[in-house]
Amino acid sequence: KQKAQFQAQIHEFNSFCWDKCIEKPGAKLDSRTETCITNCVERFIDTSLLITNRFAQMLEKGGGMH
Amino acid sequence: KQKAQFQAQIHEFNSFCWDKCIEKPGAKLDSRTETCITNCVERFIDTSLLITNRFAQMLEKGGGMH
Amino acid sequence: KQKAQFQAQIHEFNSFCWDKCIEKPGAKLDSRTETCITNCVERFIDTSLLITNRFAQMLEKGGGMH
Amino acid sequence: AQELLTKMTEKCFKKCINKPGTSLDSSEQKCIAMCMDRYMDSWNLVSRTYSSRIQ
Amino acid sequence: AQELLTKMTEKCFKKCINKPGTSLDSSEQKCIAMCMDRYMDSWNLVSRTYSSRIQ
Amino acid sequence: AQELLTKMTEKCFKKCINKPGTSLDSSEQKCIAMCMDRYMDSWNLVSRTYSSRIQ
Repeated sequence: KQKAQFQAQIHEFNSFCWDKCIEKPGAKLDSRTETCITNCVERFIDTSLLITNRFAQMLEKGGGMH
Repeated sequence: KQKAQFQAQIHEFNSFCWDKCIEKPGAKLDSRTETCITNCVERFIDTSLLITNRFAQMLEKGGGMH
Repeated sequence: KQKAQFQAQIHEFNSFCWDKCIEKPGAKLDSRTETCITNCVERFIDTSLLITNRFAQMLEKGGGMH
Repeated sequence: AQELLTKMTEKCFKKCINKPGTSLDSSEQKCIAMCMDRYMDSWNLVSRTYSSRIQ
Repeated sequence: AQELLTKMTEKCFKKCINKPGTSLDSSEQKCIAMCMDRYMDSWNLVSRTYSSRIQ
Repeated sequence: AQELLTKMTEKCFKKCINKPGTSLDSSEQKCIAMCMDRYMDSWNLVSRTYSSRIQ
């Protein structure tokens, strides 16, 4: 089950970062595109952590959703 | 179960109307953006009702999908 | 179950090819739009077959995903 | 038919309602009705095309 | 809240991160925090609008 | 692998088939094959990046 969740995450990241980084598929992934994909995945995870932590803090303070 | 359905609807409306109404998130939701979101949700519901009623009429008349 | 799968496919094709072929909905589907939709569905199926077959060949050769 | 109604609502809202106002005006209503008819035409055409392909 | 967190991550990444770099810089972090607040404001407004409509 | 095949079909159709014609011509076929290879390269890269992050 954990493996399925891991794979689902990769599909989601790959779909998202493909749209962000690939203009026209070429004969190989050039280094600029590779860097874009790696950074895209890393920053996506950072964004997700930032949002999740901030949301948890809001809940503790009793704010947020009404 | 009804509450889950209600929440799922709100997620769908919010995602859709966010894309329609928010250009760049600012320091607060200004009144123009608020009006846009409110109208977007209201008109989305109107559109859904119009389509559902018209579809029901078509089915009664025996037309529509073949 | 097979019928549900068939219907799900049609929804997916129709959604995809609608975005590809319909600029502004008119008083009827003109012949150019009809051709576009038919070709879109046919080429989508071709693309899917091409990719599926090529993927199967790769798996046989033991390549592909690492 | 739930999936069809959901998709038509989304697609036709996008095609017909540029700036959502305080009500659906008559030109928006006409556009939605027309869009709905074309969406079902397209659905029928896709269905025929796919059926003849998989036979 | 999982659905909300997933959607916010996607929407706010799209709004705030134009070219993903080697880290989230401070302006990106500020943008994400603001975007998150506005997304929840919008969620609350949508919720109120929908509730009053279906009553 | 179903999810991967579905996504590749959609993404590579979008990248390679601008106006769908009466058959897949050879340049479209080449583009699809290349797109498919790049999509899998990208998948492998994403998988490595994510794995090293969560360890």
